[in-house]
Amino acid sequence: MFRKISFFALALAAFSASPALAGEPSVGETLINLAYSIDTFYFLMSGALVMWMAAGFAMLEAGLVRSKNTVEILTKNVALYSIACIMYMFIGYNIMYGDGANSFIPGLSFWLGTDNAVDAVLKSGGETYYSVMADFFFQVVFVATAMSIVSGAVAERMKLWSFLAFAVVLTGFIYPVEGYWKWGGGFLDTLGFSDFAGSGVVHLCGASAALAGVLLLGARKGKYVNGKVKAIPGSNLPLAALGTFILWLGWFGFNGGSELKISNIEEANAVSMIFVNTNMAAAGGLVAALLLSQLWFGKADLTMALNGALAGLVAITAEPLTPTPLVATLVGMAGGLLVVASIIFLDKIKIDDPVGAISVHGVVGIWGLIAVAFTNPEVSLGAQLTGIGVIFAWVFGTSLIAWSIIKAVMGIRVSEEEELKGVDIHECGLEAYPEFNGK
Amino acid sequence: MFRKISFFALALAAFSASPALAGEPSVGETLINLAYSIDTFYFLMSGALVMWMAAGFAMLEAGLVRSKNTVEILTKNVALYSIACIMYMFIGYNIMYGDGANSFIPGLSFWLGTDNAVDAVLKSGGETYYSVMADFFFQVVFVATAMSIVSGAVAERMKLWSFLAFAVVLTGFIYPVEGYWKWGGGFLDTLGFSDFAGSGVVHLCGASAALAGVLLLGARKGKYVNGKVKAIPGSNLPLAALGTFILWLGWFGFNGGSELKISNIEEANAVSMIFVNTNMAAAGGLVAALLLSQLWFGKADLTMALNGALAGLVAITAEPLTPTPLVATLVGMAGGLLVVASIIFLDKIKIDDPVGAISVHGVVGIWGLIAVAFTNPEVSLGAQLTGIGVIFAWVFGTSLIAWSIIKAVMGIRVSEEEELKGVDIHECGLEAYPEFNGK
Amino acid sequence: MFRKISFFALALAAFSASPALAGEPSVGETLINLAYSIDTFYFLMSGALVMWMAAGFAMLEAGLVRSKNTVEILTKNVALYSIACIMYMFIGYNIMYGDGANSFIPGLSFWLGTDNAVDAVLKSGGETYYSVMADFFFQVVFVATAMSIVSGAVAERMKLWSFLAFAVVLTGFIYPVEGYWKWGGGFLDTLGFSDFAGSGVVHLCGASAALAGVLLLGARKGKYVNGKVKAIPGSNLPLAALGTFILWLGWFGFNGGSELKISNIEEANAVSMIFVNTNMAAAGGLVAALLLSQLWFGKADLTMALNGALAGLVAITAEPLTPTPLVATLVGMAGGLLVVASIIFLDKIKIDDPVGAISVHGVVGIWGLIAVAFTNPEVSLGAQLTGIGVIFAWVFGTSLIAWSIIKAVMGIRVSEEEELKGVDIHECGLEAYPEFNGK
Amino acid sequence: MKKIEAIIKPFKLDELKEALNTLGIFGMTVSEVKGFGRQKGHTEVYRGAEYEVDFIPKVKVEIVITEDMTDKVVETIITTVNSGKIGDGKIFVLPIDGVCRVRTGERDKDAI
Amino acid sequence: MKKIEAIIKPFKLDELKEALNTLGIFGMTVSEVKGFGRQKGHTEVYRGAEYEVDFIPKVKVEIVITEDMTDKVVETIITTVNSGKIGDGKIFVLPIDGVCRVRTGERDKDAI
Amino acid sequence: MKKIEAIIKPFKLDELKEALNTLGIFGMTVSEVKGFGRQKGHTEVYRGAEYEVDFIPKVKVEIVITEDMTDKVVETIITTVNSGKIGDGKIFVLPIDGVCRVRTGERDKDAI
Ligand SMILES: Nc1ncnc2c1ncn2[C@@H]1O[C@H](COP(=O)(O)OP(=O)(O)O)[C@@H](O)[C@H]1O
Ligand SMILES: Nc1ncnc2c1ncn2[C@@H]1O[C@H](COP(=O)(O)OP(=O)(O)O)[C@@H](O)[C@H]1O
Ligand SMILES: Nc1ncnc2c1ncn2[C@@H]1O[C@H](COP(=O)(O)OP(=O)(O)O)[C@@H](O)[C@H]1O
Repeated sequence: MFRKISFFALALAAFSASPALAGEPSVGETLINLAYSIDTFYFLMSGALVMWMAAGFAMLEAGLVRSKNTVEILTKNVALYSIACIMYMFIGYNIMYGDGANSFIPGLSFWLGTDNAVDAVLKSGGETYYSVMADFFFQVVFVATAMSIVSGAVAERMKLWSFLAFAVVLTGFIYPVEGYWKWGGGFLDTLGFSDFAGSGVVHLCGASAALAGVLLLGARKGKYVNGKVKAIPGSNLPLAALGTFILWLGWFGFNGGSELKISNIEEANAVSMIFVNTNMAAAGGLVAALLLSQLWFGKADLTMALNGALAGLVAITAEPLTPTPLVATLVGMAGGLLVVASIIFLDKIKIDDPVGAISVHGVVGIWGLIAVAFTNPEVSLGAQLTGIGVIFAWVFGTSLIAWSIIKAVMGIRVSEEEELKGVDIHECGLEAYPEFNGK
Repeated sequence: MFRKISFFALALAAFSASPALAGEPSVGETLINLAYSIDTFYFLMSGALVMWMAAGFAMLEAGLVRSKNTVEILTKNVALYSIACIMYMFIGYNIMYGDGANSFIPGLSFWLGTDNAVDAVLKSGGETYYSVMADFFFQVVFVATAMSIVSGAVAERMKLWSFLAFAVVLTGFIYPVEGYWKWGGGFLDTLGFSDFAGSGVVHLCGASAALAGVLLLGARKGKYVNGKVKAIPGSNLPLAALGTFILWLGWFGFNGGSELKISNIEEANAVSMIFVNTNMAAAGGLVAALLLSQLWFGKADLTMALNGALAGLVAITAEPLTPTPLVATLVGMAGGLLVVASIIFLDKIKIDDPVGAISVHGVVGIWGLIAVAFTNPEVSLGAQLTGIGVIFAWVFGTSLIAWSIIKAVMGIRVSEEEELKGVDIHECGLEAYPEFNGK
Repeated sequence: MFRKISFFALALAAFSASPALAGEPSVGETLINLAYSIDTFYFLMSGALVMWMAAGFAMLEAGLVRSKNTVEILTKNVALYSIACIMYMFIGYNIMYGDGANSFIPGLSFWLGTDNAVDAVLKSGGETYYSVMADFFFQVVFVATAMSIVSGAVAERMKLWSFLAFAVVLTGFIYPVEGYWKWGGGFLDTLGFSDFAGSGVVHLCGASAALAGVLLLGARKGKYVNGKVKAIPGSNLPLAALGTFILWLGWFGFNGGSELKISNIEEANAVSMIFVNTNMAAAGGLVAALLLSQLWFGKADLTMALNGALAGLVAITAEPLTPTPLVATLVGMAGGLLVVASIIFLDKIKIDDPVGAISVHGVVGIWGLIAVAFTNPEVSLGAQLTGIGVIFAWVFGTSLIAWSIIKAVMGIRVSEEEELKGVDIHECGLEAYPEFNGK
Repeated sequence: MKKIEAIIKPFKLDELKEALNTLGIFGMTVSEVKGFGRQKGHTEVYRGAEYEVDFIPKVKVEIVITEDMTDKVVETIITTVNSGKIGDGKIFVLPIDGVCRVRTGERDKDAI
Repeated sequence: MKKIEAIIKPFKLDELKEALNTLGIFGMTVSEVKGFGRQKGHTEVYRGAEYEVDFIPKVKVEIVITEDMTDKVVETIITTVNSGKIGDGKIFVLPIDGVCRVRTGERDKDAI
Repeated sequence: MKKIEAIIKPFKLDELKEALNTLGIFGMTVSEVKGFGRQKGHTEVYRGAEYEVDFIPKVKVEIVITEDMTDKVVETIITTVNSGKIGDGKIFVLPIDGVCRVRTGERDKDAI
């Protein structure tokens, strides 16, 4: 087919095993070409799966809020993903992975550079083993994940544009800086803090920013009425279940891709182990949370089970490689129990988190990071606690400042009447289900 | 980026083509490394697609039940998947693929072993060509699929925890044993029974267990009223359509991954043929079922069309490689016609299957297995019929016993009043759509 | 495991690096085997992602129509996909990629041929570098995409079977012919018209066919009442958002797979760049459309934002490789602004397109093709305009004829009363949400 | 003429409809309501927080009839929807000044 | 004062609303109901099993007015929603003892 | 006996329910309605086209009581749901000829 042929020139220039053609690369070079393409392809597929998690957060949150606030939460989710991509391309990626001034202060530059030159890759003998653009794609979906965590916690009462303003700050500055400290090779990495795929860098980060927002924002009207905690049931549980399945699937890319290489036997085995452990931890978390809610509340609360699965995923994210599948299941189960207790506790202290994001990603994220000290002999508890402290302090602090400024400038909470009527009509001019009688 | 560099040690130990470095593997070893990583990656991606099918079943079933029973069916779906993962890791995988006592009696051992050692793989000269963990991941999502089939058939009336108790038995014992007989190298395999990706081992298995459950459980209240079959419309058809699309997508992993290898020209062609045939069979099944329902009922029944697509997929699963795309389309079409007739027939004999699971996976699964005898010259009809008989007898028999014990111990059916009010409130304490007036 | 062993024979025949075995291929041949398998696998994964777009269109459209017309639009979507697969296998693929009579008149043959023989591939020295069946799979989902575009524009008023009749014509004839002109190596390709992944061949094609249909069909009852444009809100916005996310994900396969090769450094870098640019364009389009609707209408219209993301994707599809990520973002933003304006404009001239398909895929498709002249130095504006003209003229013209014949034979519009009651009950005998009070 | 308003349990609707048909009554208007009375709702737990499902789904059936039919209709309703269980419902009889069939403009008796 | 209850076809609501406005009537309460009468429902097939869609979606419009307006309002309703087709609907006129505007506590005439 | 129909703002329902309980009234029937009155709806834009959200969601509470309770109940409703804002709602008092409890067949006063 013509379409194919039109690529031959290109194709052959770089790779040919047929002696019939001139200027062909050596076998060694060809091997590097193949390995490079395998690792890059694996990276792109992983990134696509993580991008899919954005849909998961959107569905989960849309299912757990009331119908009158559904359109607005969807708008926040699609918009924050887009903003994250733009800000991270504009400046975030360079802050996180550029040459920093020192191990605390990252460097500053703009836009993306060029990809690896073929010669450079060949010269490196395979040390440079995947595309820079593929790496950017994989990294950018991580920052979007961190920001997605925030939207759920502040749902049903925060102004749309104030939220998006914060998204600009978190994805362009707050996240990249702490990311630099760990994955960019900064001081957190030097002191041995271990966070394989981001229980801390991504999930605890998102939860800390969310907590700061919730504290400034206050609870939804009618959530805590003269000392009693009132239930505000989610409006569409199939969406919540769908969202959880999407996140579960996407997580294989999130953790599996974080191995960063698959093109040899050890790496292929490692990625496989990560897939298995990620899956087992989620399964363990779901079962544990479901059983606990049955025993505790007398009913099998689906929303708790879903949070349990996510808790298992967050818990294993800090170290999905070293544990055996059995241990991974237990780590997930602990996460599942913890998340239920945490959700109840946060309600007790009147921290209103409609979807349980702070519990799932924050509390369980911390658990996951601590667990590493037990599942990975090379990691010290001290280093883990330091990392947790640093990430929380940085993200919570800067977020508090950012939220406060936004609050002062444009306000962060909708008016009481708008909250009563639902933010959808007020912010977006639409209803999610205009034909059905909502309460 | 630091993150990358930190992996060099690992990376180079196993693979390097640059003469500048010491202890590098030979070209032959490197080729084995690459092939191993390709096959493992292909396996992991296929497994991820099959895992996604769990979401498909959940959405399909949530869409076809009444809203008052939606939360409970979602809970069953997320929980059965998790239980399947845990039980299969605990014991199922070893029963199915461990060293059996003989071709009838499988072996017994617990947890998962270690993955292939690099040396062993290299020594095998590529005979051991993918990660054991990747294989486990691919296998575990299959048992979840079998169990997902059951949930739909017993929907709207079976107790949540009784169902989950059965899930433990099926995924930990019933399925692994018959799996051993065929894919574990047992007697069904020896006598030439052919079932490429599991029309029998997975789908007929799930349907047989479902049938046993439905017979003990009885029909939903109001389904068969003094001789007349009453329609009980599904509450959310977009979810049903979404579920079908998810299953369709996931099936590429289900059948495509079952080729087990892609790292050479023949295998790559084989996997491609499987993708095409899988897609064509689904398309054929959908069109056939849609046309039939238009001609038969005078209306284009979407739910029948969706069942038709699934029927096409189940039908081709027994042999997606040898037929031409045209033949695959016809095999799927036959499945599509068969499923409509079967659904009507089962209603006539008062077997109440809210989602048509027994027809789609059982009746059409049998058709798929028989069709192999015609599309694959090497396969005999006799062997196929034997396999069908053995699988059905084993699964139906053991399931009947398991269901009966559960019924005696904890009961399997909710009370009439609970069924009337809907199982959601009673079992889960939630409503799927609390804000909308359900009937 | 037995299952694996059973494939060894096959496996080794084609590929082995272990000297212990006889008849083994040379290193060069093995390299070709590996590259072939990588490119084929990449192709299959891309195709699977594009197949997933069919679900995206279904959800998007189901979310944007009224509940009384939801089942029918779902039926159209699942059926058109199936018909596209069958027609394209039957005749379309051969028309598009077979040996044509000349650069205008394609050849005619039926069904699919056989796949590449191993020897042929080895002889070609890697020039034949992926499976023909994988190529068919990748191509067939493209034609389904083109047809999916049509269903949205004619929603809520076109007869089901008339629509499906048109699907037969478009997927079996209209699309393959213009596809031949460009990707089949016909005159459009010769004169330098550049359309990387199908802003024109796929998207403009679908939009042109849709426009022809809408003109013959007329607007929905109550859309334009004595000069005023009335809003007809979509019934389920979470579905619309989900659909957009699905399309966004699928587009990585749509554009990324269109590079057609990934097995060397350049190609791997190219595919990575395409992933990044595709993602950035969508993000840019969404943000631009969201801001514009906020400024223009005073509300953040989610549906406009979703259309904006799709517009960004369509715009970059014509050339996702040469622009920098920054430029890709800008191309997407322009698409996002354009689509909002176009939707308003089409309403002004009373062209009723319930989901904005003509604006997203047609108007923005044209913009994308023109943009190539600016982002890719080798492409001339003249060639692009010619291509746009030819594709539009051909597809619009032939579609107008096809629609007219169908209209004469079986009619294309439901009766006024059916439209009032909703087409679901009349065409499919079902309601999408039977338990909820629809208006 | 009278208007009968009956608040009944949803799943009794079909039976009632048939019973009324046999009485020769073919017209009625039905709407979904939520009831509150002796039959109290129940408390459920959502994510650990209690909430009362205190309004019970009921169906309200409105039937306009001629005076003379009143007792027959009330009796029929009682016998068909009575299950002896709490929450069976209530019947209200309201006076009506006039009825009119839109299609024909017929009034009162002829319009029913 | 009277209360007019009109059962009409849903898509006629906007027209009726405008017609009443021109009459100087700006207050009304609307609810979705399901109707049953001469206009029978139809039988559909779902997965091969027949089911009756015998309740037809209607809209119930409640308007409280002063006695003197009654005829005018009834006339207006008839003329606007009448399509001569079966199922056009019914109008019921009910007596009202009192009306009260919550906001102001105004009673009867002033409250309408 | 009287039937009180109160059209109120949805979020006032719980308060009203409790207030009535304290009055010793435990039975009521509630339905979702859309209101139209002084409190006008608003215009929104969907995909650039304007549409009026002119029916405002309200809740209709129906309470059947004995004559003597009428004023007390009306007062209670006013005091609890009155916010002084437009759209607070209306109260209608209708005469009732008879009440019957389905479960027991009890009539009138005993049936309430
Ligand atoms: N005083 C009342 N006013 C209006 N509706 C009432 C009243 N009392 C009961 N109802 C309606 O009748 C339904 C059944 O009444 P309930 O007291 O629960 O059962 P029972 O009539 O068997 O004692 C309630 O759910 C409510 O909808
Ligand atoms: N006796 C009745 N009581 C209450 N509602 C009625 C009665 N008769 C008719 N209706 C309502 O009026 C609607 C129209 O009546 P129908 O008999 O179908 O048409 P028509 O009035 O044109 O003969 C019905 O759907 C039902 O909602
Ligand atoms: N004449 C009427 N008939 C029936 N319902 C009415 C009438 N007037 C008002 N209503 C109902 O009362 C609600 C409140 O009335 P409205 O005029 O908006 O506020 P207010 O009573 O404070 O002036 C309306 O939404 C409507 O449901």
